Amino acid sequence: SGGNSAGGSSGGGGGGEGSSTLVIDTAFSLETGDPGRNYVPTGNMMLHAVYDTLLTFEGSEEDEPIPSLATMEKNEDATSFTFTLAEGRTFSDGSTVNADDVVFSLTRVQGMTESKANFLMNGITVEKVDDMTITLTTEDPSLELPAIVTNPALSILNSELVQDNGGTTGDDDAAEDFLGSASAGSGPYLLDSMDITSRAVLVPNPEYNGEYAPGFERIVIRNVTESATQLINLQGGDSHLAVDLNGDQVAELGEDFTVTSKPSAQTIFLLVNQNEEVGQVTADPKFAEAVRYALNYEELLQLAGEGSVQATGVIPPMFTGALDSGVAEDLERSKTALEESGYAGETITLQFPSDNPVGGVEFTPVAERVQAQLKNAGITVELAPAPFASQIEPYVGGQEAFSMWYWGPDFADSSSFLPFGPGEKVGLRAGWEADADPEIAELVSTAANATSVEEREQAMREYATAMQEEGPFVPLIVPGINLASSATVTNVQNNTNWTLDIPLLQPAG
Amino acid sequence: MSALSIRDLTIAFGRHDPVQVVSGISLDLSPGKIQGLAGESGSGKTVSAMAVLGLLPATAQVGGSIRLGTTELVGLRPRELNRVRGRRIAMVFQDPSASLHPQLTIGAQLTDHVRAHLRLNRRDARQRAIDLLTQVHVPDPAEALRRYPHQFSGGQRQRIAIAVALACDPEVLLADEPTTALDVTVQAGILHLLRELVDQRDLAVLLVTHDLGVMSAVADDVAVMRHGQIVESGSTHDVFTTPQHAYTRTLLESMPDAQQSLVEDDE
Amino acid sequence: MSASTSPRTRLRRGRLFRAIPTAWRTPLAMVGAIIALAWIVIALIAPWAAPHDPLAQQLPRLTAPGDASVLGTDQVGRDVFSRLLTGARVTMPLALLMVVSATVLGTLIGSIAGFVGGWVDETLMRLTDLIMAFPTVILAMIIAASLGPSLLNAVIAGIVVSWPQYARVVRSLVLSLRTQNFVIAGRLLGYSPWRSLRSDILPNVAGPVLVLASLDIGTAILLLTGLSFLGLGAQPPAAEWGSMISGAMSHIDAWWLGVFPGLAILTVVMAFNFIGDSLRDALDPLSSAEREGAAGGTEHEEPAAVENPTTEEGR
Amino acid sequence: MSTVLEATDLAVEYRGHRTVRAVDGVSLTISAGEVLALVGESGCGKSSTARAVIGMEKPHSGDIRFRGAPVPPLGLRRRKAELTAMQMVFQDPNSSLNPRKRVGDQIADGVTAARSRGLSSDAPRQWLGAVGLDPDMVTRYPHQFSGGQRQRIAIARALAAQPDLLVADEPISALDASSQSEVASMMRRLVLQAGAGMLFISHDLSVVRIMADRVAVMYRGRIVESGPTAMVWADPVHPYTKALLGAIPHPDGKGVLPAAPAAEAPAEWHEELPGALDRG
Amino acid sequence: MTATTTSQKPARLWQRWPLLGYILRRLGTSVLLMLGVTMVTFVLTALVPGDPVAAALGEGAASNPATVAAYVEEHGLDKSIPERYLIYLAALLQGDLGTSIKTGRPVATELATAVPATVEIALCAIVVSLAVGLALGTIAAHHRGRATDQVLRVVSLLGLSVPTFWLAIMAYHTFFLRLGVAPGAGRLDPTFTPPPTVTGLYTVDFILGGDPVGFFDALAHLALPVLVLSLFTIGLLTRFIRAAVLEVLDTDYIRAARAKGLPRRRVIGAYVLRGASLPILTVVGVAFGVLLSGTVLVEAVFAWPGLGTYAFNSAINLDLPGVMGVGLVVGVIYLVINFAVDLLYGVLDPRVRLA
Ligand SMILES: Nc1ncnc2c1ncn2[C@@H]1O[C@H](COP(=O)(O)OP(=O)(O)OP(=O)(O)O)[C@@H](O)[C@H]1O
Ligand SMILES: Nc1ncnc2c1ncn2[C@@H]1O[C@H](COP(=O)(O)OP(=O)(O)OP(=O)(O)O)[C@@H](O)[C@H]1O
Ligand SMILES: [Mg+2]
Ligand SMILES: [Mg+2]
Repeated sequence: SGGNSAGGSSGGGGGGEGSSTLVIDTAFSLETGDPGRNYVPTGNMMLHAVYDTLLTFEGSEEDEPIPSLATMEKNEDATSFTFTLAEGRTFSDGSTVNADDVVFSLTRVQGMTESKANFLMNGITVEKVDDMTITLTTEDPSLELPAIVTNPALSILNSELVQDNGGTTGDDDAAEDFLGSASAGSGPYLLDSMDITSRAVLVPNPEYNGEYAPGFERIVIRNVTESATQLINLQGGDSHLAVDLNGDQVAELGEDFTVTSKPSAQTIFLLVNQNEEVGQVTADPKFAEAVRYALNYEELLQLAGEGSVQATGVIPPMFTGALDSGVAEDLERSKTALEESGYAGETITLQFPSDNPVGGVEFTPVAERVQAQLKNAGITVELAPAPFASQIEPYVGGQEAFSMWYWGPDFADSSSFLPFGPGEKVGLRAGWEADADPEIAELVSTAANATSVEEREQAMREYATAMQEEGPFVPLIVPGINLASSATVTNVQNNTNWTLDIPLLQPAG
Repeated sequence: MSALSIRDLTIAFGRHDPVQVVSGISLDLSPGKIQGLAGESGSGKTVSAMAVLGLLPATAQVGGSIRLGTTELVGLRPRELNRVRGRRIAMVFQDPSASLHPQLTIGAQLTDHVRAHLRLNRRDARQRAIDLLTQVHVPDPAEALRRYPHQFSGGQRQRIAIAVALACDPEVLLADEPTTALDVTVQAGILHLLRELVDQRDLAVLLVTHDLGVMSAVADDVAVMRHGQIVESGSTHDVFTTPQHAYTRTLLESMPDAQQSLVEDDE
Repeated sequence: MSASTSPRTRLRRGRLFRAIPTAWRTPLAMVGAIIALAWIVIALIAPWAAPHDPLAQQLPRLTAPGDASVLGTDQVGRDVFSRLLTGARVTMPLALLMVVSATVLGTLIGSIAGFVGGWVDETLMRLTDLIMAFPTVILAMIIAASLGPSLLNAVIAGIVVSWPQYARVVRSLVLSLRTQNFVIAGRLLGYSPWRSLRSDILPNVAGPVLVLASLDIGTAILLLTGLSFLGLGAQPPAAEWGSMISGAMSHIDAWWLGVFPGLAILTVVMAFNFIGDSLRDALDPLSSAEREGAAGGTEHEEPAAVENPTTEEGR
Repeated sequence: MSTVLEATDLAVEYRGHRTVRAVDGVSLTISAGEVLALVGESGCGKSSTARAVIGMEKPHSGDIRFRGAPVPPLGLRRRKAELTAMQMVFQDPNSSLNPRKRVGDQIADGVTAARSRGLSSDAPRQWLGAVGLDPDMVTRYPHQFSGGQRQRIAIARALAAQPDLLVADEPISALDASSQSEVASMMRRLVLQAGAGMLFISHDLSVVRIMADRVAVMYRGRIVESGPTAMVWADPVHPYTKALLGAIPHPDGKGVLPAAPAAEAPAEWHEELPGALDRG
Repeated sequence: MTATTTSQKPARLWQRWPLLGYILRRLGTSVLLMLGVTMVTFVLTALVPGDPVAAALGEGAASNPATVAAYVEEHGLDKSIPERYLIYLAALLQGDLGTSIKTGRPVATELATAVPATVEIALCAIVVSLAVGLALGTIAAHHRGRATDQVLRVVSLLGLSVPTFWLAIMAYHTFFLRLGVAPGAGRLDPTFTPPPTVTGLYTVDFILGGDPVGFFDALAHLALPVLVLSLFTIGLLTRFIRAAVLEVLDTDYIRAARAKGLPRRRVIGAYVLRGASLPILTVVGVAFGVLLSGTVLVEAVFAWPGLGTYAFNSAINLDLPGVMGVGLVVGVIYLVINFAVDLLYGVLDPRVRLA
């Protein structure tokens, strides 16, 4: 077959006969087919179609987790959560989903210390109550637990099947290879084949008895690293859905294509180190203020394109506690702050990862624009991009004076943004110790330990406001997720957890 | 009756301002005779011989007439020329190691044109090759067919090159300094062979050489070239004993053979 | 490309400077020289000729070529034309630097290996083997990644991967020159090894090496722009052609972003290739004899070289 | 007459994937004012002998003495001044001059070598004149000369060093037939004028006859016959010498084919005839 | 030829079987070379500033001490560099290339898919380049100095001047999207299933599996990347083959062959090309290296999961075992090519025959 026909029905070869094939292009971050070990976006996207979790989100509705395999009840102080499994849900081999499977799946993740997803289960105890009931308990109040269990890493596996193939709950689990070529889940699709460098193929799960009936006979998720190639493939009909197009690219697509845009949960921000040894002049809080008011956020946003919004604070707009509006350019204020900071015209180096676009937003042009804008405000900046891999260590180690990074939630909950606080994970990366701003530190702990939703929202908002005033971070952009699709596929919905909700996809007409 | 008749041959190189290197030479080769061609370096001996077979590069312009029997060779189309080359006129080059393809067996080089020209089958062509090698006195001919040029001595290679030239029973053989690269002892053998073949096969031979000794030994007639022209020609005996042209005389006098030993002079 | 002319052939007439005028006369070299010259002039006058600051983001983003800006603007609103001109100042000098350094280094090592011989030769040649076992871009990429991405590091990587070819050629030239009679004659007259190298060997190596180097400038530009394209060379916001193309990848519909830098690279490389190839041609006895029309006899060593056609006797 | 060169039992081997013994026990002496010619078929080891004598090749065994002192092979180091009294003229005129150096400067190198031994030597211009070239040509480059002229320049350079021994490896074989004997006799004249000795290698026996005092005939790495040229010519003893001399065609117009030896080298050529050595 | 031959030493084993000796020596130097390659790659990669753990785990997991500890332990990252090198070598001796720091999968497994993908392109490209280069080079040589030669010269020099990385995207845009004559990206149409792995080369495996439709699809997907990559090597080979053929055309044996009256085709086929075969062979070896280089720059555009992409990703992700794997594979390819070239020398030229 040649030309531009990758259309639904081009049969031949070993393809599904006369049935519809959906081709999704994305830049792979795929590492494994084992949910317990997965903590990368492509893996989430793929596994969400193959496995079910206890709770889930539907499409882009991410306010409140909804039941999937189970319904949930929580206690007053949000430390104990009881899950009741739905009746009659089956795995792909026809066996029933029961409490043992849940316990096995979750404790397995706890056992795999080398798994990137391991930390999700930190401090959570899993207990079987009866065949259909399980409780999860935590020591501290944990309002975010329902969001955590939606993570594909905590998918429920067919425990017998996995155990037969080397699965254990200790640190000697050996089921990864098995799970890389077979499915042990209850989702609408089965993993037909997977090659982490080129493609993964999904086919319908014949035993599926849930809500989202598979819409395609075959789904090919292809690794296409160049967004330019994704665009050409989509335009030329070689693929039906492109995941990583940037704002400019989707803007040019035209009528034949549908673009689903939505701000992601990621935030691109500038980090201004508060540690005098690392940052020298940047350590003065006034410097961060000078930067914050020197930037023209609208102009920056142009670079991010469709679906992106200005970051109104460290918490992205779709989460509880997010601020309504962000900072606006104020050169006067910036000048004053800059003078107070003691900045004397020295060249500041801006570090950023150059090979890691977030939501289609490339860092290089944004950094170039930041550089240009800061220059207007009298701050001389030199750009120092490096591959993500070489850049991340100094960042995590708090060794970067001035840098541009991004932060995404580990699970869809505002508490995922508390680490920006002083003495917290991200705060420390900016050399911001807990005692640097005890006031904000206090707000962080209030927000974290809140047991009611209202209390929490209040604390979060105060936290976000304070951060915007005094924090060493300058949130810039919340990039969009742009899903561009051709007319052959409908119901394309994006989700911060798994980028694209594959189970919802349906053929047109 | 001459086998090959060259009339007013001119050769020039270059398109824009041509350099004339041969200006109007005439020669006749007769069956059973060896025509010698001597002359100073660069006088045009080699290019004249090459012109006969149309082997000059495209930049060369050839004028005059070269007739093989009734066929005019100057301006002949390549396809027809190929029917003459190797079949009716053959050529032996100066350097025995250079005129055989180093990567092909002797057998292949001896038979490919035999098969092309005479349409012999493989067996017959092979038999013919063995006969030829026997004729030029290459030891163990059947075995030799399977060997490569580098496995032979220089003298043997030159014999093989002659065998290649004779393979299709040509009427005319052009030999451009066929022995210059060889030792005198080997040279003597090749000269004997040449003479023998001319007598046996009634070949017409053009022997180009600057070694007047060689010339004197085998040539029936001699022509002396200088600056692209033939300055003197005649029977070998006449030219060597009573040279007419001043150049021929200088040539002969400068031969060490004609000079007194210097050793005694000093004493 | 290193292997393209055998040292033997080139040695036959190691006179580069006689070859240059010959080479110049061919149309190909003229075209090459004109284009290269044009780019060099552009590089020199770029700061004045560029209508805009190549780094200033003062224009609307992604406007197509038109009145506002001749070749359009890029994703952050910089003038592509100005960046293109400025780009000439970046790549060409560095490619030159790379080639010159690689040539000097390679010549040095190659001549030491060839002249000293023995284990020194053995060691140096195994070193070149080692480097040549990697495809150039892959090794350069690994080196550039280890040193950290910067244009200068890309140049260093380029030098590391390209000196061996010079060392190889120079070594084989030196080896064959070392046994040449005129070198031995010098030694017999009491030349010290250093003097022999300096006055008998190196001058005769220069021609072929310069030809190789001139052919290598194009390759060097391709390597440097290639590394920049991969993000391992020039760093933003520098106006460099390779990184301009890299930036253009995410804006394929804004064709002017990629096409112009691409053509710039193409023409510059082509110009240097034209010049280098003509030079090589002029140094090659086969083809130059052909062009000169006269002489060029087949068995004659140097017909074209004899400018003074007096007979040897000089009578 | 003093002995300038004495080589005894010289052997030269080339290692390769088969070891070739190119020279197999050759002994030679050359006195001042004497021309010794070395003749023999191609590949018999003439050049190897010459190269070993001058020190270009490290002999496998044997002893080489120049004016009584051993000749160390030419290594990486600079050659001792005394040894610059040995000079060589090579066969190929194209490669014996540095193409990138004016011929005057190249001859001047010879003059320098002579001076370094405390001898005087004429200026390059005069040397050019001595070999029959226009002295004004000193500023030219080698490519501006024909092959024969280049060979003369190479000879001038070697002679400018005021050598005691000149080794000439086929110095005339690349020249036009008509100028060979002229150059050969010029060499003889200039060498003898300087009171030096010469080892003259050639496969052209007729040239050897007119210019060598003594001749040594080599066959397959060994000297099979040696003695005064006239004597060897008039009365060859060794079968190989006989065959060699018999195979020379003479330009007498008589149409006599020289005797051809059998295709395979006869066994008798390998014979050792002690009586054929050092005749006279 | 005529000098006496002596052999003073008793014949050793490899003297009696020269081929064996040759192969042994060859193997010896190869092992040394590979050792050098691993050392260079190791040192280069280990010198990179940056921490592969953080890079591999991502910032989330990198803050989880248990995961980091497990990771460091598993990959032996707590040891000194020389120690790690020795451990690597020891594992290598058992055929273990280590596990990728980035993906945690065995490097050997990852290379097993990447290498054939690239080899398939490179082989096709070399065949195409050689075929075209032979044709153009021979034609140019035969028309030396004339218009045809000049045109071919410009064309081949142009081929040597195009930045491949730019050409790739332009070609894909033009031939796939605008003209619709080329198939989409990747090795295969998405509706097809890859053939059962035998050689890893899709075209070959499809044939082995008896699936002509798949074969043609795989072939069609190869076409554009191969063409883009070949452009440079076509230029290289054309220029080079022209020179080699010219040199051969000027020999007596070609003149002799023409004097024999053989048809022109036969002279070129049997005599000229055979005479030029050794230098051509050498440059084909060089061209293969050039092609491997080129893949780094174009594979991403064609979504081709090959060695170039793998090398690039390993290098920028500080994935030491990955980079080492690439170094080894590339070194082995180099050795194999060189060995093949040398063996072919022997086949093509009786003078260098070993036995
Ligand atoms: N292809 C060519 N292009 C230009 N000139 C040529 C070519 N071939 C030969 N010549 C010239 O033609 C002249 C005659 O050359 P030719 O080879 O015939 O001389 P020759 O008599 O055979 O000399 P020699 O005795 O040295 O072999 C020479 O001046 C030579 O330079
Ligand atoms: N460098 C070398 N390596 C191996 N063998 C060599 C080398 N030089 C010469 N030979 C061999 O040594 C033998 C003698 O060579 P040499 O050059 O001394 O002969 P020659 O008498 O000078 O011959 P010619 O008259 O052809 O110059 C020959 O068989 C030759 O092949
Ligand atoms: Mg001639
Ligand atoms: Mg010799």
